[in-house]
Amino acid sequence: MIERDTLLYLDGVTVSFDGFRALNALSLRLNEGEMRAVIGPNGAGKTTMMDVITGKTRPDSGQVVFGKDTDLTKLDEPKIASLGIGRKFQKPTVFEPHTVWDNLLLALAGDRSPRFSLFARETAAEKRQIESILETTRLTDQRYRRSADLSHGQKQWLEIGMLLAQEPQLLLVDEPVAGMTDAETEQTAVLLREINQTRSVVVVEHDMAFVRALGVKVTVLHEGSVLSEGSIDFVSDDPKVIEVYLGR
Amino acid sequence: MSLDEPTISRRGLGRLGVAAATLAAVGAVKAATSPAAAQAAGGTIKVGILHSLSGTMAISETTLKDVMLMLIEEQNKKGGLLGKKLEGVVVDPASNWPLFAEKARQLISVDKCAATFGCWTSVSRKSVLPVFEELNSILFYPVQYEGQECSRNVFYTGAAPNQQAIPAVDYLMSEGKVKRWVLAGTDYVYPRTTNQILEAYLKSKGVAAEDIMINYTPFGHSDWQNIVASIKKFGSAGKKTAVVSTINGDANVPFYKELGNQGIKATDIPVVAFSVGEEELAGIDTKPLLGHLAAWNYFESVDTKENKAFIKDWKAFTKNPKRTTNDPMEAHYIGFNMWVKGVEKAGTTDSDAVIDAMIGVSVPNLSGGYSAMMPNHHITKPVLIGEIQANGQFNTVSETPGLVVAQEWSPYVEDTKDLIGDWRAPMRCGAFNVKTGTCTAGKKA
Amino acid sequence: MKLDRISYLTLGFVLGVALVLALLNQMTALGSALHVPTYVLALAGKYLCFAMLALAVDLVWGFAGILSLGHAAFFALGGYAMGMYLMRQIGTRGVYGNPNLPDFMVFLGWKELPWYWYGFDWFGFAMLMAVVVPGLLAAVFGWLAFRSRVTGVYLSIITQALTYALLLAFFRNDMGFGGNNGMTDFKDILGFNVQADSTRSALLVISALLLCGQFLLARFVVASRFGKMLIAVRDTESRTRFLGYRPESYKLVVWVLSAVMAGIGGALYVPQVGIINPSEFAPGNSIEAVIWVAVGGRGTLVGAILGAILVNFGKTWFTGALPEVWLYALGAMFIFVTLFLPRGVMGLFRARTSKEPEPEAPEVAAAHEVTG
Amino acid sequence: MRRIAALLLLIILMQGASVCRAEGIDDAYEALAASAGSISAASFNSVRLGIEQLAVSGDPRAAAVIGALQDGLLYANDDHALFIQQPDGSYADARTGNPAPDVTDDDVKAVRINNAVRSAIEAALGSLQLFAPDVPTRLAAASAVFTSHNPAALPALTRALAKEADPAVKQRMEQAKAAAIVYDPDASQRDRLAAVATLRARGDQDARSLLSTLAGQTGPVADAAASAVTAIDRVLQIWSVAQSVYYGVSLGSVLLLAAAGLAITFGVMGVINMAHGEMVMIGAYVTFVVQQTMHAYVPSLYQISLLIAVPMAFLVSGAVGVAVERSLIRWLYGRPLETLLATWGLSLVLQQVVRSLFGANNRDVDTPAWMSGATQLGGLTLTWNRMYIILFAFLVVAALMAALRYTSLGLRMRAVTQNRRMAAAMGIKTPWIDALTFGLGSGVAGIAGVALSQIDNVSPNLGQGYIIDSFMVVVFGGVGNLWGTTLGALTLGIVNKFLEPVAGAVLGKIVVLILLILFVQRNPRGMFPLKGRAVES
Repeated sequence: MIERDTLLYLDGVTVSFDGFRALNALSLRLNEGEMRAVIGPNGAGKTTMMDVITGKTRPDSGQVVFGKDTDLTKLDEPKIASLGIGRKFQKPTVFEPHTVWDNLLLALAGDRSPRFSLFARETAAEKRQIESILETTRLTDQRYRRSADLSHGQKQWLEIGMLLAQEPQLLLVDEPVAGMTDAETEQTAVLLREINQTRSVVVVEHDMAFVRALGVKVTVLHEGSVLSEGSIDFVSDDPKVIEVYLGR
Repeated sequence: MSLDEPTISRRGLGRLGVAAATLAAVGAVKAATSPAAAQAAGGTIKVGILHSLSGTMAISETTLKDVMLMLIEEQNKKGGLLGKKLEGVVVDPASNWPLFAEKARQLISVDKCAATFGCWTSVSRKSVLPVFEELNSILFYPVQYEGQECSRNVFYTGAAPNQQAIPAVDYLMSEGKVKRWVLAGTDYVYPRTTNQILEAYLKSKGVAAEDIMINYTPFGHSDWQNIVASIKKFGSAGKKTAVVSTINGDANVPFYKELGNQGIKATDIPVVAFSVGEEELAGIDTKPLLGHLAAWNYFESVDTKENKAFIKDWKAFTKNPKRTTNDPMEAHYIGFNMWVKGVEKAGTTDSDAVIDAMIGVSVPNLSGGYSAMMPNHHITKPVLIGEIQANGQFNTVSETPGLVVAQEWSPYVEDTKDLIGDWRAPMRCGAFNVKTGTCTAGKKA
Repeated sequence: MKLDRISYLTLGFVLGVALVLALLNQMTALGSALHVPTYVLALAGKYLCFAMLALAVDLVWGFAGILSLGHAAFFALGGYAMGMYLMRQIGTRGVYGNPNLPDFMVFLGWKELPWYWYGFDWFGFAMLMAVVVPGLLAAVFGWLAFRSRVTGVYLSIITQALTYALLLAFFRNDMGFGGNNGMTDFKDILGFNVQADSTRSALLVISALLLCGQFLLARFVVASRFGKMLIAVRDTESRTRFLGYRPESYKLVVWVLSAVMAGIGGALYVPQVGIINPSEFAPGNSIEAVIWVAVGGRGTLVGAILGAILVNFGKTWFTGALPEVWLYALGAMFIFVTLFLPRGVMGLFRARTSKEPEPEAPEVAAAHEVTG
Repeated sequence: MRRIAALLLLIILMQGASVCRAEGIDDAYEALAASAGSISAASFNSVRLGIEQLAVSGDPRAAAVIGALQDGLLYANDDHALFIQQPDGSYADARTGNPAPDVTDDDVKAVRINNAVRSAIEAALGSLQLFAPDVPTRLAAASAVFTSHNPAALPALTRALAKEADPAVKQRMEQAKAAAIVYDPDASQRDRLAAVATLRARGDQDARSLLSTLAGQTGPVADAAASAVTAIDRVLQIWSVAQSVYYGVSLGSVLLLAAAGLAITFGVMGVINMAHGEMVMIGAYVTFVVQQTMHAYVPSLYQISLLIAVPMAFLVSGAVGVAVERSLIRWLYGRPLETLLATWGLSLVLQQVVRSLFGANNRDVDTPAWMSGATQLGGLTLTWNRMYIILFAFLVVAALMAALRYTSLGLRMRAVTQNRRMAAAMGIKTPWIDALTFGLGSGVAGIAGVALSQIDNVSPNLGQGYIIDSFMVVVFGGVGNLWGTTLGALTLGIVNKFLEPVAGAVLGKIVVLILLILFVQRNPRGMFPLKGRAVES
């Protein structure tokens, strides 16, 4: 493994809702270009962790450093998104009334101001970019369909496509294969590995087969902090992990 | 959207459609706006009735619509007017002031009504006024109001401030020995003007400024606790205190309930109201209000032959023995009879002829005398002051010895003290300045 | 910008009807069968102004998901700006002949013109105010509300509070806007007699032109990438943030635009109905405007115009033809439309297109997830 | 005249009173009789003097005659003979009480009274009733004499005081005596100073009113009065803060009642029910109908008709609510803004239905005796109707909370609103629960209508006046939180009542609205937002 720069660093992040500690002094380090799988039982704090990184939830204490010295806890969602952190939600969230094409168009990196968007016209470069993402996400044939009419798996891919269109440095992907067929799951793993060629990725997933298929370093969360970290084989042999997953 | 991309032929088609739609719309608008299709007064004379039947003012105005229908029915039983039947055209302006103007225009220009009886609030009258002047039609306005207006096209059958407020204050000063005054009103133009006039009047009678408290509340004010308490406090300065209330309609019930509950009795601090009549009292438990006063030109309890007949007809017409009568109803009664006489005198329903014929017309009112239409388009009225009884009626305790002539322009307002209205030839002016000898407004040849 | 056939039809209809009515009124003799009475002109003009308000409401509700229960406030503010200009034009022709003060101020004993009336003698300034004042109010209100992410019913309720507060404020005679009576008895606009048929005809045609202009503008906004973003904001506001958008600034832009459109509608409304007073601020009016849009079809600009005209035409007709029971008819119409025509009248004409709102608007989803 | 003379003789013989006094009685009756039918200022004045004379004359019929006059039952014929109309419509001679069967309505004219006369009557009856056997009458009599502060009543007061045993009545009589002495120019300065002290000790607005007249004059009594007025004012000032709180709580409880039902339909179910106000209005009309029915069929229960109206209003409004939910709302779940429009239409229809059924006018719902009037607590004036409404509001909210928390229906309601699908899976009939929840909210609104009928118009527009305020309260308090609604209502009420004296009623309300807008912008989910992931998604 080549030593690379740290891209994302969570340091002692704590979040509590009405006394319940969703994150408990969580610390986590992600390197540039790395793909990381995060697993953990329900309520382990996986989604909250993503919320903290993307600015949706402010931590009670702790730091989230992106890149060299950007403290994400001081920024709001759009700002963080424009720094190059993209997020895919657990439940696929696309703009349902819009066509696949329009969804991608809106996600394309570029000026986000109302003034620009009022007068913006589709450029040839944008068209090319969208075409290429369509191809990557295998949605070329669906480009003029309303995204509401897509299948569940297609929606997941569209959302990943939208992530790609944002050209982020870091992708946060929450349960990308939930509800997918086996074939789709496999394709998704391929897709993610493809994406990882150029970007860092954090995948939150339940599906162990899928995590195994990704073949990356795994972080196990439990009760808001890191329980174990290492390769999939390492963590699945860790007695602490077994205890958490199988009960005492 | 791509499916609908227009082509030349489609555009042409569209235009054709537009033309057709336009014609259809014109037809529809025309048809819809003339529900009775206005067959130019074949055998009938139409009378517009412009009173809100829904919305906040329905509570007061619905009755006036009913009384107009009754008057029209009775006139028809007597053989109609000029040999023709009268037909009431009822519309609902829905307590919406722009809608009043729209409906007025409809009554005049679509339904071709010879005269219109309607409006309650000042703002509704102000809204329709330009319409009546523009289309030269006639409006009979039956409610007591702030004055400061004298239109050629309006006949004001309600009281001007001097036909209601001043005699009431006089009564309290002489009979009630009142030295301290609370002028409480809803924040709109009638209370503002009336209070302005009263304030000037009271000061002219030697009442000190600190003995006058003026309070305004919004429409429909329902929580009177601290205002009533402050009235009570104001009244505990050792001088006999009275409240002059120009509180409007809906707000009165909670006001009087609070008065009753805080134990302000008429013998302590009497309240004299200018907007509370039998109709309003019907919605209140009047037992705690015994002795509070109202000043009007008519009470249901007036003991005359005409009034008894009117009440009997009214109860028969509405098929409801509990329906009350009130002052604005009498105003319509007078106004309608005056209009009938005016039309008979003119021999036509033509506005100009009727407007000229109306002045000087005199008809019996319900309190045992005659009311006459004066050149300023206001009528002469007696002023009655009544105390509220436990049964929801008023007991007359004072009556002006003669009829009072309306002062349309207030002598207590700087800009209007020199104005008079006189619509007789040759002056024909609604606001003639007697000092400068000029007609400042409302001139019409 | 490409327009579909129904848009062409609408534009043609609005302009065509206005022109035909105006021409028929002007060119034909009074007794002629083709003559259009002034009454119809005034009505048509009023409908068109309401259509502008409906268009404004639809822009924010149909496309940005902001259910405004206070849009009539912007309409009324525009109307007041015009009303103030018209009051100043009366000059010495008022009842009191006072050259400096409007009648109602003389009446209530004001001695001099308050500062905020300065400038309203000039038509240009007044018209500027008719768009600036509603726009500014919308900007301040919207900036506060959208920035702190007030959404859904909460936003609706505070827009209602806004118009209610304005209603109460304008009722106050001390404000110097004529209190409950408002402003009326107008004489001239730009030197033309407001009551003359020719002026009315002109006002009608101008209203039609402006309505078409507003329609095209709204159309342009909606069809742009901005408009697509608005729809995205409407349905999944939080998602747009993770794409790096600031939905609050999108909402603010469309909100201010919408307020300005409503203000223009109000400014044209006043000379045609001849009165402006605080009841225009009544919360019921704003709700009614929303209902026009719902009847026509939320999220379709054509539907907004159609709904405003249909409902108001119905109201005119019912209040004349069925004065005693018209509220039943009106109320039943609202219930019927929401129950059976969730996409409004436009839903009858159109198959599903991409511009339609989702029936499952998520606005108060939060309120469901709640305990007692 | 002969008969009167004969009567007079009789009275003289029976009473053994002096001729001079008998002449006084005669004059008094003549003054009353001569004024019958007239409403001139002179005749009212003569009636007033007649009453005052009669009151001190010692005539045993005085109380009966004056009482009849008060009730408007005293008549006189053209011969100036006085008659009292009996409950059956016949007449009795006023001075003897004997029936006068030959007198008919056409023979007599009523002796008219006005406020001045009424004051005189109250004062006269007061001094006559100081010796009444029952305590409340004596207390009322003493209060009446206090109000009239007529030195003429002093001898009677002194006699009554000597006999009085009840301490409360005694105190009131002392105060009445003080009031009379203070105004008696013949009293000694020492007595008058003592009287000022007594009044100062009473310390309420009435005492202040009496004293402040004196304060304007000169002399030691006036000085004492002036300092007493200052002292009373200082105390009243402090009380006025408490009074404002009371007003605020009272307004708040009205808002709370109006909003409580909405906290269920809107807060818990998420239905933007614009017809909520009409449910309140229906409750008020039910009260009216119940009261009328009681009046017509069971007059004995008339005083408690409000108590009967409460469950009736709940049932009627609740039934309307269930019907509305089943026929209208249930098609619109998940489309909250559409429900707004449909229920707005519904509110128009309901208003018009009531207008058609009951007419556009206000209906008169009487306030039962036990809810009328006010009581004094120190310097506080507590009006009974408001007190009951405050109490009632809290009872309603408490019952509502208990119903939601402890009944199985409440449990199901919470289950359905929290997770509809799960609840359905567990066998809960969700459509029924929806209907019942909406019915509950509407029923509570109906109950609010019973209370509002006591302080506001019972008219088709009743509901319109409360709908906006209700939504404000629910949003301010935090949707879905009854505690929040309660505190929200009370806060708005109190803030309003403290602003009102400073800014005026209109401006005060505007300020409250603006504060509310700013508050919601700072705290977009109200005072008590529900935290957690569920709300944010």
